[in-house]
Amino acid sequence: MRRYSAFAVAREAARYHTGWERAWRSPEPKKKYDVIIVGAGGHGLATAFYLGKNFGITNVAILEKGWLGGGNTGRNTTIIRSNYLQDPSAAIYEKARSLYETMSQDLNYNVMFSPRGVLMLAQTEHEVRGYQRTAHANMLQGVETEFVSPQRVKELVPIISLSGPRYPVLGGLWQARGGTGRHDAVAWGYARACSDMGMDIIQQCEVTAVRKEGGKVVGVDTTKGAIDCDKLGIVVAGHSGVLAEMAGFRLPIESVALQALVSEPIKPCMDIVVMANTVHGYMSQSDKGEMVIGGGADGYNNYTQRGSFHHIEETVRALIETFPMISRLKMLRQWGGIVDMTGDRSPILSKTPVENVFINCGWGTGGFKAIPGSGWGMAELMAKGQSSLTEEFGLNRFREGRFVDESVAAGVAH
Amino acid sequence: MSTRLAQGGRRIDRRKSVEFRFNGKRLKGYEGDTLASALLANDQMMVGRSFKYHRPRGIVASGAEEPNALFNTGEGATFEPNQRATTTEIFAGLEAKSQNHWPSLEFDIGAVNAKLSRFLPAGFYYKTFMFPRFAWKHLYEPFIRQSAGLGRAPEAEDRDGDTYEHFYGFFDVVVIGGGVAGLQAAKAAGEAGAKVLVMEQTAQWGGRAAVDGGEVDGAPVADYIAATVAALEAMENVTLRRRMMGAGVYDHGYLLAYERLRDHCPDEAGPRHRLWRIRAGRIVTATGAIERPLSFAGNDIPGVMLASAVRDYIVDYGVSPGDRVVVVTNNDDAYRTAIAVKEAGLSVPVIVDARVGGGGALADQARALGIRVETGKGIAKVHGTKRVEGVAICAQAGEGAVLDEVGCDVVAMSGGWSPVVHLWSHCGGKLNWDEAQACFRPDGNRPPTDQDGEGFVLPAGAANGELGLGAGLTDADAAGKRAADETGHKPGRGKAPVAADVDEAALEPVWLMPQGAGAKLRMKAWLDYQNDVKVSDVQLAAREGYESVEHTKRYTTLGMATDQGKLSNINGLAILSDALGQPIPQTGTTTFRPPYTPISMGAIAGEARAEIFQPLRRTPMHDWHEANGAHWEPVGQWRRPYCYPKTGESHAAAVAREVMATRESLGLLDASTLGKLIVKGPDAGRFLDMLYTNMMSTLKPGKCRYGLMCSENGFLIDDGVVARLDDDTFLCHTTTGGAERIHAHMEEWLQTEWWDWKVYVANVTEQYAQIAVVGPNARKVLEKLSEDDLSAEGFPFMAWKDVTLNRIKTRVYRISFSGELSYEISVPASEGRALWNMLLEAGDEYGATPYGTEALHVMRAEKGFIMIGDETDGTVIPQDLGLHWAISKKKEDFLGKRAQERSHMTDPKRWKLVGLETVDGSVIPDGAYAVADGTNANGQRNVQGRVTSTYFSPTLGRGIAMGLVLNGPDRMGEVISFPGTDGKTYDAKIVDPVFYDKDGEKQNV
Amino acid sequence: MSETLSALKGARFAGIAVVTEAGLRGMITVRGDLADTDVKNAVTGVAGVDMPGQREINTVGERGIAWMSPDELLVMVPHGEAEQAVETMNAALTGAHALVVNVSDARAVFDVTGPHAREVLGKLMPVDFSAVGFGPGMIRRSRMAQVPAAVWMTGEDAFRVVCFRSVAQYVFDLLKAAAAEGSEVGLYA
Amino acid sequence: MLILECPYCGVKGEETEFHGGGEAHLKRFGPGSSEEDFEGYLFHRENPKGVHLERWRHVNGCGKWFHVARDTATLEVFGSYSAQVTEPPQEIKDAISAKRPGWSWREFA
Repeated sequence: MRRYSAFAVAREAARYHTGWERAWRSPEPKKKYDVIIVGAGGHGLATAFYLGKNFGITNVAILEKGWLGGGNTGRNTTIIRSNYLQDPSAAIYEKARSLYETMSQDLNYNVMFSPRGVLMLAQTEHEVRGYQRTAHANMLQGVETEFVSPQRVKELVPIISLSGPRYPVLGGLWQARGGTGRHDAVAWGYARACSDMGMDIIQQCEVTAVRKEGGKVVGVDTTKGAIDCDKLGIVVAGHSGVLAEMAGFRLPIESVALQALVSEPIKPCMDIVVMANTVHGYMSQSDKGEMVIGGGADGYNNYTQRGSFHHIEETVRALIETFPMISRLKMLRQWGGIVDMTGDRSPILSKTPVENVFINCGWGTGGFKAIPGSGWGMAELMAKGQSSLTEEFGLNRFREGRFVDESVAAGVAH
Repeated sequence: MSTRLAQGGRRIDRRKSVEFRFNGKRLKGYEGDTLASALLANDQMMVGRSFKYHRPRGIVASGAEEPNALFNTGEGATFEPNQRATTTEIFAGLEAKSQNHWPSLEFDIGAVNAKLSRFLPAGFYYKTFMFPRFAWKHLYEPFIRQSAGLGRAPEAEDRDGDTYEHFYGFFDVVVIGGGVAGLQAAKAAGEAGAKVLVMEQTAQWGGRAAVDGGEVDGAPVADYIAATVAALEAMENVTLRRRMMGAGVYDHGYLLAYERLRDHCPDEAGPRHRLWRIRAGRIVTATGAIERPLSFAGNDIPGVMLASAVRDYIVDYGVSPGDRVVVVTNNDDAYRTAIAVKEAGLSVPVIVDARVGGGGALADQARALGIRVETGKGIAKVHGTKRVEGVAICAQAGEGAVLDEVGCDVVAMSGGWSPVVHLWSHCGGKLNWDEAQACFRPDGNRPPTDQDGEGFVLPAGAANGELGLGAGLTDADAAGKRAADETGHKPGRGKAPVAADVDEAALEPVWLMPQGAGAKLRMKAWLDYQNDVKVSDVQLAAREGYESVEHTKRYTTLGMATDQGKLSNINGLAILSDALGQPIPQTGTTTFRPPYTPISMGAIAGEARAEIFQPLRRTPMHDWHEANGAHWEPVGQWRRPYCYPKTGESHAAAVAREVMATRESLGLLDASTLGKLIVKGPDAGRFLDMLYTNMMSTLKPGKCRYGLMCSENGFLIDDGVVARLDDDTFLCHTTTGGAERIHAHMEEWLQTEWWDWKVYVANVTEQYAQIAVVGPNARKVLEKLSEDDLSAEGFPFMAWKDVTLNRIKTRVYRISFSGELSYEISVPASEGRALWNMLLEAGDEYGATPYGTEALHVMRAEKGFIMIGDETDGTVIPQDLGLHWAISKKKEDFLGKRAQERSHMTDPKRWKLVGLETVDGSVIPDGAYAVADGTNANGQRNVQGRVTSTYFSPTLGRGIAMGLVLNGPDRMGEVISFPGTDGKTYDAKIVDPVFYDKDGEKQNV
Repeated sequence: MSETLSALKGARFAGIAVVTEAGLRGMITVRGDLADTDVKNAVTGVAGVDMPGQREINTVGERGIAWMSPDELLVMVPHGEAEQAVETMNAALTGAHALVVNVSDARAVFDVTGPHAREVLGKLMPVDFSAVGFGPGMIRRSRMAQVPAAVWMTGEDAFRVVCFRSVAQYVFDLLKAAAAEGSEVGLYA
Repeated sequence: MLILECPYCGVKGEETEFHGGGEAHLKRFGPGSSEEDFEGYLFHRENPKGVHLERWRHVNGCGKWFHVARDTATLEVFGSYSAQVTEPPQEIKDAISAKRPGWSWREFA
């Protein structure tokens, strides 16, 4: 693989950039692989990458029914944070956050991780106590956060209105090392690195059946023919239920549409990510200058990648209340993605009733920020059969009533 | 130069001149001008800088597709960035400033990017800026952000000075677009009797037809427009709206329409924008078509414009974009521009027609006017930097060898027309590729479908690919009739108006000019003007494997600018397909997402701002609290007094005073927000036994019992006191904010699981004001006001009774959440304020002290009473809180019982509730965790408990807390450590959670 | 009888429509089998109007009955008579499985009048207020902006809105905003 | 933005009048039930891409719960029906079959 660098760009400029090679190969599927990952989104590609990097497993195919990174990886609001309350969540999200810090170098692909800081506003006494609890938990989890004063909030984000007529800002939970990243680049960077390790990324290849022998997976049927494998990883946010059904087990999951929107680009006015959970809205400013805004999730099962507009209304009015200056900005574009909601709103990274079939799903609204940590843990789980990062996220927890419930701290987790 | 012509301009009123300012300069325009036409009339062709290279940008278009002419307008309360000049009507006092340049439009530092452009191809930032690691955040990113961003950000303290509103509209047929097609479709549907709304995004009806001319039913098209508008206005069942845009089409016939009421007259009273949420039986999209640019070197230099725009400015606004206009085209329509220019008395040095065969009738007409026409030719290069100076002509078939140089100040280009299919596509309408016209058009067989599975969007006219006047009218008439028919109306037999279409020679797709343009030229051939995406960028993306159209879009940012690719998408798509060696339809389009053009955040929020941002719930005593200095605490949508600080008194001091006053004499609490649910019926007892963990059916009429409610998942969700009113009627108190939730919870089980049980539930929370009279002197006060027997014997603890207090009929519950002698008195809300006043007066001799939520919390904590939301957080079961006494062993079943039998719920290692007493009397910080030895497999410090409530107790003069601790109840007296985020460590002794009056003597007196 | 207060003490606003808090009204929720003659007799007895059909309301002066759901009615009487009416109906329904409860003070009532009244309501409720879509004798329970509300007509261009008492100020402020000068929609008037 | 018809009050209202209640016809398992049954009842969901039977409440209206048969991929609504049934009535099944021949959902078809 030719390395990317300013020098390489300059060299190519001399010949009008006609010499660049493909970022990833586009091969035909082989008959058999050691591991097949279904889903070439961030989580699937990261899983493959760490299988190769940490465990030397490179005879891997990543099957994608559409185009890589075309699912939620390319539809989210790119927030990266790890200020979670429960130990298992804090562990995997913090692992992810720390991997994001070096990802551009690790992948030789600039994913523009921008540790600009994430602030969660506390706007009721109850929320203040909740975030103080999270701050104490984070301190013991090795996650750097602090509960800051309203004055500090105003310094961090001058466009905020501290005294809305409704919910005055009483403080906030601040994670200075959280931030944002370029979502597409994460998928592209992993894809390029996987391809370079000799893995096959096969796009436009939909899985139509999971083949089993004696309760054990032996391969999959796809629109590009049958492919054998020893181990199968299902990493298809939004369609996990469909794949699980093929494999022959059920999931504690419902798929709903989650929406987001961006404003027209304006000059920099907000350097950090702000989440206001009492009023249900969050916002950051992209490097292009757009205000990136997260909306709510629909209350009904939906596979259309279109949501109901009233969620956009609720989010926008909440943010105008919090940042009155955005009232005269304009909404440029809105879109939706399909997210898997589990029984406790936490993800599932787990073995399944089918031997050698592993599943990674249920990230709900929190998927993007977890990508590297999720891939790291999933790879370990698939290679070694267990991982401390994924242990608490097993399917069995629902039967035992051993939940990982984050709604405890913040109303919503994005 | 561009200037105002002596005559012409069907949209402007030359008698009414309007003064406005651009970059501080005072300029004049006419009523009816757009900001764009007025600027051109003042020779202001260059209007901004591009996003990435900061290249000079001029006005390209005349409508919503304009990518360049974006301005900051207004100041302070009216400031707004990125206002599109082509859709902004000028008004007296309009203040416009150009964007994205520093220090000035003419001289821009950022323009160095242009010099470096060769080193900044698509996606260069993915390949660079990686070293050193922290430079991205501190060096590169800030630079990139600053140079991007277009419009200025409003000031932090700017408040929008305008109001906005929504409106819910209901129509059988909504026609989007007020051009001839839209008008005809509306007429056809209206005549059939359908309830019709027809909207036009600009201020004028008729669209482009009047500019292009032609005859309808033998009369000039302008007459047809006037007549049709008049006919529609005469129809009772038809509503016409101008300055209203179809913004988005959503599922089940939901249409978002954006009406701009005051943008053109900001000084008039009324809302600035109105966002219509419309339910339409059928939506007719008569949204017209947008002309495509041609891709040749230098096609981004100010003065290079769409041929149709040049025509619009001349005909609609009497404005000449330039004196010498070179026309370059691959179709006949652009000849209309040449003719219009000529007829306006301006010169057309040459028409460059890429087609070897040249054009049809219009071409002959042009030649007849003496215009030189070059066929099979293209433009090799445009000369000039801030303004077009001339063009180099070459053979379209070649690689760009210059055959001729022609001086000019405007290049009018036309690459053909693309139907506006956005609204058709928003909700899933599919497209077909039309080889002949080289454009995507709606596939009538694959429409977006509604709740009945029926197609609900009907494209009409140019938006349906019927570009000719006659064909368009016929198509629109059919669409209108069909829409009426499908919404249950009988279309009339009236024929569609007839208009002869000039026979035009076929268009020949030209995606690159010249066809064999080399890398050097391709790097100067723009696709996306605002985001600086060039032909070479798309080709690079394809080369690097970003083959999906979505990959290419995201990698190059093609079509991601504020125009959302209205001009660039198809051209980019064609270049990509060519690079991949596959037909265009196989490449496909990117997804069309709402809104069609950007809409204001204010309009989306509508009326919901400031005081009516959200409902604020008030108790009958709210005004008294307000008047008496209450410091408010939002609890759900309620506002409750947190405390009542006296002047100069801190909140902490106020809380301490309220606690002591209550403990020592008399306190009053507004408890009206507590939920009150009436549960009645023969099966009421059985029902409550299922809802509460403890037994309610055995409660005696006249008595009260504290109860716990769990979710089916086992977790504690609410608690409160239940009073049995009579044999089959109970009154269930819930937590504040619990009322609606628990009421819904009850109805859900009654309606969906136990529907054969005879139980009715009613939420009477707001029917009653409830006041807690608390403290050793509580009884004395009530006895002053009542004849009834309130003695300890006559009215024992945990009983209720109807009591008349000074002629007010009340119901009194003798319950206590503070540990003191306490009565909760409920009266109809309309008498709440009267009772409150009466109690204050009667209690005056005992120093009656109103107390707030914090004093309430402190007192309940002193008594070890749990609080839903503090001791519980959705993961706690009653067993964790030592509430076994409230969990019936006798009952076979209750909600949550089965869940509580699961292995993790019965795990002895679950943390249990205890009291915590700091060794030094200090207060443990909220949310602190008790540490245990070592770390877990993920390197996190092990913990063995956490604080759930922690306060300074004025009664005990020390910090007290409750918490959940591993094996807590078995470790009484043991000291555990709570490290605080403040760096201190708080050592606390595990004690009984009841800190005060353990035997309950005070509440039982 | 002590001083009784409605939530907003008769607040009034005049814009493109006139908004008035109508003061205290006697309102009684009756739940039961609406087909049961005892129930019918009980409610029509105190209200002095016929049983309404689905989504209908019958009124005479301050008295009336509104259909709220298949097993719920809202009986309206003068505020001072509500308690008595409850007792009368309870007496008439002894033995029957029914719930009669006074909710007079749990409600706030507004009158919205004038030629633009339909438009004012059309800005706040997802309901078709065109003359064809909404007429006298109908009651519609829906949402007004962010709170539940019920509405019916009390005459030409005259609407009555009922909401919970605690949000009376919110609803009044909503109606004020929707009736602001210069905000005519020009659709229904 | 869905339009649903409440079978109890007959209102055809927009989504914001209603509240979604998730998968329909779940059989409640209480004390004494097996781990599998209880887990399935509380957590396992069909979540199909296609025909879905679900619960809704007319919360900003008559307050009644009811059932809806809907396609989660196209959002087409086949009909709404009483909440007091343990399986969709025949006319609803027929309505679905007419549009989605060969459909099945849990034990129903």
